Amino acid sequence: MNVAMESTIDLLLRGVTNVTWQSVVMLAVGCLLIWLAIAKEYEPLLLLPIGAGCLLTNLPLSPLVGEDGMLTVLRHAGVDNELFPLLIFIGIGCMTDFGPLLEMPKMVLLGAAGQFGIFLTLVLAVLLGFSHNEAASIGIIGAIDGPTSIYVSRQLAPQLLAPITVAAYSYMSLVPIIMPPIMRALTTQKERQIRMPYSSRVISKRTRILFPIVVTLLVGILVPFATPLVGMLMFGNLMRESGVVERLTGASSNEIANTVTLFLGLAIGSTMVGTSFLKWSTLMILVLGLVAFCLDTAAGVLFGKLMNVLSGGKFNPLIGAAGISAFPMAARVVQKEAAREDFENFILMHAMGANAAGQVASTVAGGVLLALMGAA
Amino acid sequence: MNVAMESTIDLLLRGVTNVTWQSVVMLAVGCLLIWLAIAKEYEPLLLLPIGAGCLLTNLPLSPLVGEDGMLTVLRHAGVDNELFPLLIFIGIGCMTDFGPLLEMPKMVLLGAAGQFGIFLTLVLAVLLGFSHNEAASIGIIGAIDGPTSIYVSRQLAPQLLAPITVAAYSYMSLVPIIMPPIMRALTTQKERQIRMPYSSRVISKRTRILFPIVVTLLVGILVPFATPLVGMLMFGNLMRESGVVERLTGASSNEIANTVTLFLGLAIGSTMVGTSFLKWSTLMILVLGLVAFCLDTAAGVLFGKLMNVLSGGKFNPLIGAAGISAFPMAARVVQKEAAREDFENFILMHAMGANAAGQVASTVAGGVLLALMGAA
Amino acid sequence: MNVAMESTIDLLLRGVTNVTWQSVVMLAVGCLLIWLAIAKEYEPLLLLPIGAGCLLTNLPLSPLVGEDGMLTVLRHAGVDNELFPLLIFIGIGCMTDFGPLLEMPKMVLLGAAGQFGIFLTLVLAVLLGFSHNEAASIGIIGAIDGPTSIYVSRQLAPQLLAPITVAAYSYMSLVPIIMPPIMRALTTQKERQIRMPYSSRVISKRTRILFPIVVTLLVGILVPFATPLVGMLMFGNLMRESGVVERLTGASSNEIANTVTLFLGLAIGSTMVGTSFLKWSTLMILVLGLVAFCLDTAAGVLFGKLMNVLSGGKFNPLIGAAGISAFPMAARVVQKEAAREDFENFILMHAMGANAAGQVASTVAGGVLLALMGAA
Amino acid sequence: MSDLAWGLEMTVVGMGVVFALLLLLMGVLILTARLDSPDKPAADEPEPPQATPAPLATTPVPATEPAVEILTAGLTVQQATAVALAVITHAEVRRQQAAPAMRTHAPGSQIHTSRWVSVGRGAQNQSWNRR
Amino acid sequence: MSDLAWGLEMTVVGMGVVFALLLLLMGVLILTARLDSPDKPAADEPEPPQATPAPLATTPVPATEPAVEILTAGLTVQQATAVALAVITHAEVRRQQAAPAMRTHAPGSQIHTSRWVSVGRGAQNQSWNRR
Amino acid sequence: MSDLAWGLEMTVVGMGVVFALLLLLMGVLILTARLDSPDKPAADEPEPPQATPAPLATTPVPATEPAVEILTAGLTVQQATAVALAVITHAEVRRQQAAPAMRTHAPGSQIHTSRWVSVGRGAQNQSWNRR
Ligand code: NA
Ligand code: NA
Ligand code: NA
Repeated sequence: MNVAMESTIDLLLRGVTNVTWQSVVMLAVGCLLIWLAIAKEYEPLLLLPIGAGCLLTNLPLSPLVGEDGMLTVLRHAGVDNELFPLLIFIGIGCMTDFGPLLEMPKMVLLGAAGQFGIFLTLVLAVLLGFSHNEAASIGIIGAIDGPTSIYVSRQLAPQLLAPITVAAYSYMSLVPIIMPPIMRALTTQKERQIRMPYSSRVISKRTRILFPIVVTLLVGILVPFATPLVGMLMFGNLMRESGVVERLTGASSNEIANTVTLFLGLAIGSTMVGTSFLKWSTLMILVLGLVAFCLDTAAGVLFGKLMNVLSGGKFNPLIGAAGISAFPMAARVVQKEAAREDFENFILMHAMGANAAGQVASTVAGGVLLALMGAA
Repeated sequence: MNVAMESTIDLLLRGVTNVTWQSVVMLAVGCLLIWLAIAKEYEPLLLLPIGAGCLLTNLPLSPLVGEDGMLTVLRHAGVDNELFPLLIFIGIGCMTDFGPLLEMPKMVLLGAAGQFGIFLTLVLAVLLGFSHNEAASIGIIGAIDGPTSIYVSRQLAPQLLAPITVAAYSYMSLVPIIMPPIMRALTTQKERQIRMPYSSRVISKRTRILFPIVVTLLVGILVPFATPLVGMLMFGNLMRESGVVERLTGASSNEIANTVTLFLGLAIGSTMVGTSFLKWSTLMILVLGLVAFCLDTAAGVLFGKLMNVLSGGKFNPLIGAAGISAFPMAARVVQKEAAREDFENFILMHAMGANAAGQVASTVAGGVLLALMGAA
Repeated sequence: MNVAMESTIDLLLRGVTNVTWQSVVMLAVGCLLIWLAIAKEYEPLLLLPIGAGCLLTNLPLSPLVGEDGMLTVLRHAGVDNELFPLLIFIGIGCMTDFGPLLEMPKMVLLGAAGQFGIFLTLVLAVLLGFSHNEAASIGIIGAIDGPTSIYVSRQLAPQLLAPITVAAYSYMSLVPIIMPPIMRALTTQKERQIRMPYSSRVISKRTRILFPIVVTLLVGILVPFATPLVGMLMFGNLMRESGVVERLTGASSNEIANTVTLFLGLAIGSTMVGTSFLKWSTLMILVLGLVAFCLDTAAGVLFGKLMNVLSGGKFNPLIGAAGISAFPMAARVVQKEAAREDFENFILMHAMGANAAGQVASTVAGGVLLALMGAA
Repeated sequence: MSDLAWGLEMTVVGMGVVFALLLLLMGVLILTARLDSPDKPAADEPEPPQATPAPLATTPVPATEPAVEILTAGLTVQQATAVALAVITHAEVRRQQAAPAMRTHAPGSQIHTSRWVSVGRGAQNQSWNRR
Repeated sequence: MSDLAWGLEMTVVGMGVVFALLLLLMGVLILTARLDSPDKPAADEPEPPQATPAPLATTPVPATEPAVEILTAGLTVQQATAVALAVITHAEVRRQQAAPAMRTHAPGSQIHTSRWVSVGRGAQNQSWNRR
Repeated sequence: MSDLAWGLEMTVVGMGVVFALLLLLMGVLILTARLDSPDKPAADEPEPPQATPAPLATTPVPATEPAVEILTAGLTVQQATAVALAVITHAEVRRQQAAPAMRTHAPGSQIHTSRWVSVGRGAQNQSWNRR
């Protein structure tokens, strides 16, 4: 018809004409993440929103990622200032019972061993040509802890936030698949059958309350960069153990955690823009993340074997694998493997202690990494 | 006494001396909205906060709408960037069952027919002297969908946001009062008595999950302006149907929806400032909104009659009226009217399908309107 | 080793080297607040987050209070614009039953009498050398109402926000300890034994709904500065009494109140920076706050005695002490004291009326104070 | 002494204003009470709304009332409590399901709502798998 | 009359686009229905997930089904309801406890979850006071 | 090879610091354990607080304990569960009602709270319709 009409049609078709190959691939990636979340149940609470965010971001001319777009608003509100991962840490603190760790303090060391993968992956990444900051960010996937990965990589290499987050959460959900073969390869049947006595000790309420405060002070003074991560985790745990702020504990572990998880997922998804995500480096990050995970598990098991030798054969090295922080899935996998060899072997509580230690150690390692990178 | 004293008294009385006739009228309007919300139960979840926001805004010298005032903060946080209506759409998606629509795909067309009123009202508004953008904003009341109205009018004519929102929500709540006379006037008794077979079909979970994804991709690519509205509605529905993110579905349809509804109402109320609300145009908008609503209903019923003719008398035209998006009230009114003629006539499921289609069609129409206005 | 290594070690130890005596003292103060919250249960819902915020802020080089630090973000989001205390007021309104006050309107006067302490403390503070604005802020502790104190002191003397908030919440929790001795000292046994008839009157729903609207209009027009405080308190109460927005009432008094309480506590704690908190003035504020509290109680009881004289000995002067706003603890203490003298004396309902009046009067007094300071 | 003078002035003016305002409020309340009581004794409020499921506290009590006695015959108080609680909780769950946000009033509201809407919405909000 | 022309053009184009889009959607839906029904009659969905504890509404019904009859023998319908509700609510509570945010799927999910994880996590999330 | 050197340095320093910190933490934990166990065997914690109603899981068990046997005589395990659940849920509801935000501790808290406050507040938070 007239010119206005034609331009109208142009405008109506502007969506179609703005489809690029990158956007098509990213739409497929978004659908893949959604499929993983729903069909495979890989961390659906985060991968489903991330996948949806990815879809909505890569639709042509999406107003959601414009200047005042909703996803941009969410990103500014909680990702750029690291508010969301820290709020989630409060919730995790509210839901974590450090009792098994308090009963068996030596389990703390297993948590440290579970962070080896971070640094070994860092070495690999830097050899593959990533910059130092990028290498450190990739290494943090080895913490096997979503919020820590987001927090650290946001500061060191924000351009890699999307692939790192996706890798971190995907691998966290692969714990039951990836860990067992490594655990079996590195241990003998006899080692896996080692039974461990479980002398339960009543942990007083006072100790339970002192624990988060002491950890915060200790870590906060020695590694200031870890203050936010450790502080929020321990603040949540303090509220939990105090027993006097049930309303706040409930809000932190339910309303706030759920809302923030939803917003965080969408915001992370919105960083998966085709032109910056579809790079060779993304694939390498995914591979390196997997390597980091395997190295973590292996380092944990090997450290377990060391403890077995030191204790004169009384320590089941499988427990070492629980030192990574994927809490409490890692501990469960350890118990499953132990029960596979000897149905009556119950090492869950030991594994839980190591697992809780891994949670703390991950935040400490994240802080140390930030400190070291600040130095370099 | 002294000068300070006098100025003190002046200042204490400054509230009284700053009462204007506009503020008095607006206080009355606020009270009216509160009365409608409480005594008449017209959408109280939104009209009560809007009324309260209107009251608090029009009190003399109200600090709540000052630069850092709470209502201003809320408006910036969620209305100016359209965050709040989109969050509400996630919640609506979580609560909407598109099953009846998936069983009877042809009901989709009734949803389209229910949007005629938007454009006919637009014509009326432009003839009455409103600018093109304003006319389109007024027309969107015909979508009979609160969040869509807020979203669209915020972009096209923010100065009319208050009256349009009030009109949209008021008329949504008047569905059971306004629709029946129109439905009866346009149909014969025989038509209203038409029974429709309801051959229920099991919709697989896969289809239910694919539906929101397909709609998002389809609409998002063809009408980028509709991406936020459709995307959030369908994201909510995807979470619902996935069945793996109950925590997020719960948070979206409860905590987030409730909090956002409260804040949105207060913020909308704060835009009802006397000097800009008390204009001839506001009254015209209220009237035109009512016209839009009636035109929608009529168009729906007439389209239903067309489908009846095309199907050889097997389609109950009342169902056409459910094509507007006031979900699920419109479907309920349709069933009520049908049952009035023939107590055993159960067309609720068909009406629900049309109603769900109306919900989708409203967001599509909103996006098309934005696209066309971007073009013009 | 090399230079990088040394600087690395320097950086790792930078936390330790940045510990100052102020930070150590503040860490102790934080622990003290946490201890008060947990062991003594002094308003734990606020003092625990405040204490944790204080700890996390005063850890050396804490990134949480840096430019984009989480605590800074929270402070900007809700303290600097007074959003958080106002949201809490909505929740308090949702949970307050003004029924006893509506049954006995003359109790309103006791609420007024309970605000004397504000102004007497103001006089003391100004004599001790505080500036006018600071004196007024310190006086507001006498409102014995946390959110009011935060709201007013944020506007008049933001530099004193931390000590004032800590004082306000600490003393609110000390109601059962501080009030009884004063009450006993100022009344005779005979006075405390006065029984009061309680002729309950059915308050219609209409009156209950009109009450918040009328109070908002009345106070809002006469004292614009009180509009936010009174408006939000009464908006919450309107939602409660309307009975049609249960979802919003629930969200306001649960999800929103809990989340905001948590964030508010952390943000307030983050203002307790050693260098500005550890001053002579802080100690004076704590003492003056205590004085304000005592003066409030005394003024209330004395006014109660006046009413007793005026009523010819039929008014139990203990009820006067309930006119402060610490709701509903003050009313409970009054009943306890009365029952101590005469086990069957039930004056709880009268005390509740006075207590609810104290709540309203506190917000009014806060607004009047702001108005007067604006004038001076 | 200017500070003291200022302080006392503030006290007088401030408390004066506070008392004046609250006196005014008292007047309004008394007026409201007068206007309200005579023409509407209590008809306005046949059964006051209960925002919270507070009456649970009293559920054991009905077990001793004759009307309910029939139902609870053969049950201990604990059993009766369980049954009553179950029924009330069930109603609460239903009413919350039936209340889509943003859509008119909370439909399960025991005063105002038609059962029809309540059940219709509740049903609509779940999957149609009965068929 | 340019305004009228513009308005009518908007109407035609707008409704045209809306109808076109929804027709397309209808086509896709019909296609999906075709593709979906034959190869997967209903096997994909042995028991559809229920996001809300809606089936509570029907709990009295099982009391009349033979399989449950054994369990409920000697109970009134009310008692059976109470018991059923208690068990369901209990399951709901357990599953919610068992679901730490940010950690994989809601573990109590009746379709997908192993009982093992559910109980393990639930236990982990409370204090170890049994010992 | 400078990259490799940097990487290895990072690994050594990083893991060294992590291990050092956690060793320190272990030391503190062991110290705490020593200090805590002897002087306070368990008196500090007569009945540990339970943030969640987790013990529900074990409610059928008490039915076999003698003390509770009396109460549950004549009830099936399911009935006993229902009753126990009802009572616990009821207590939970009461304690939550009784806890106005911003006002001191959650008053229904089973350890610390006086019954008086709990009921008083609960009652205060609902309408006075008894009269
Ligand atoms: Na880890
Ligand atoms: Na519509
Ligand atoms: Na007060």
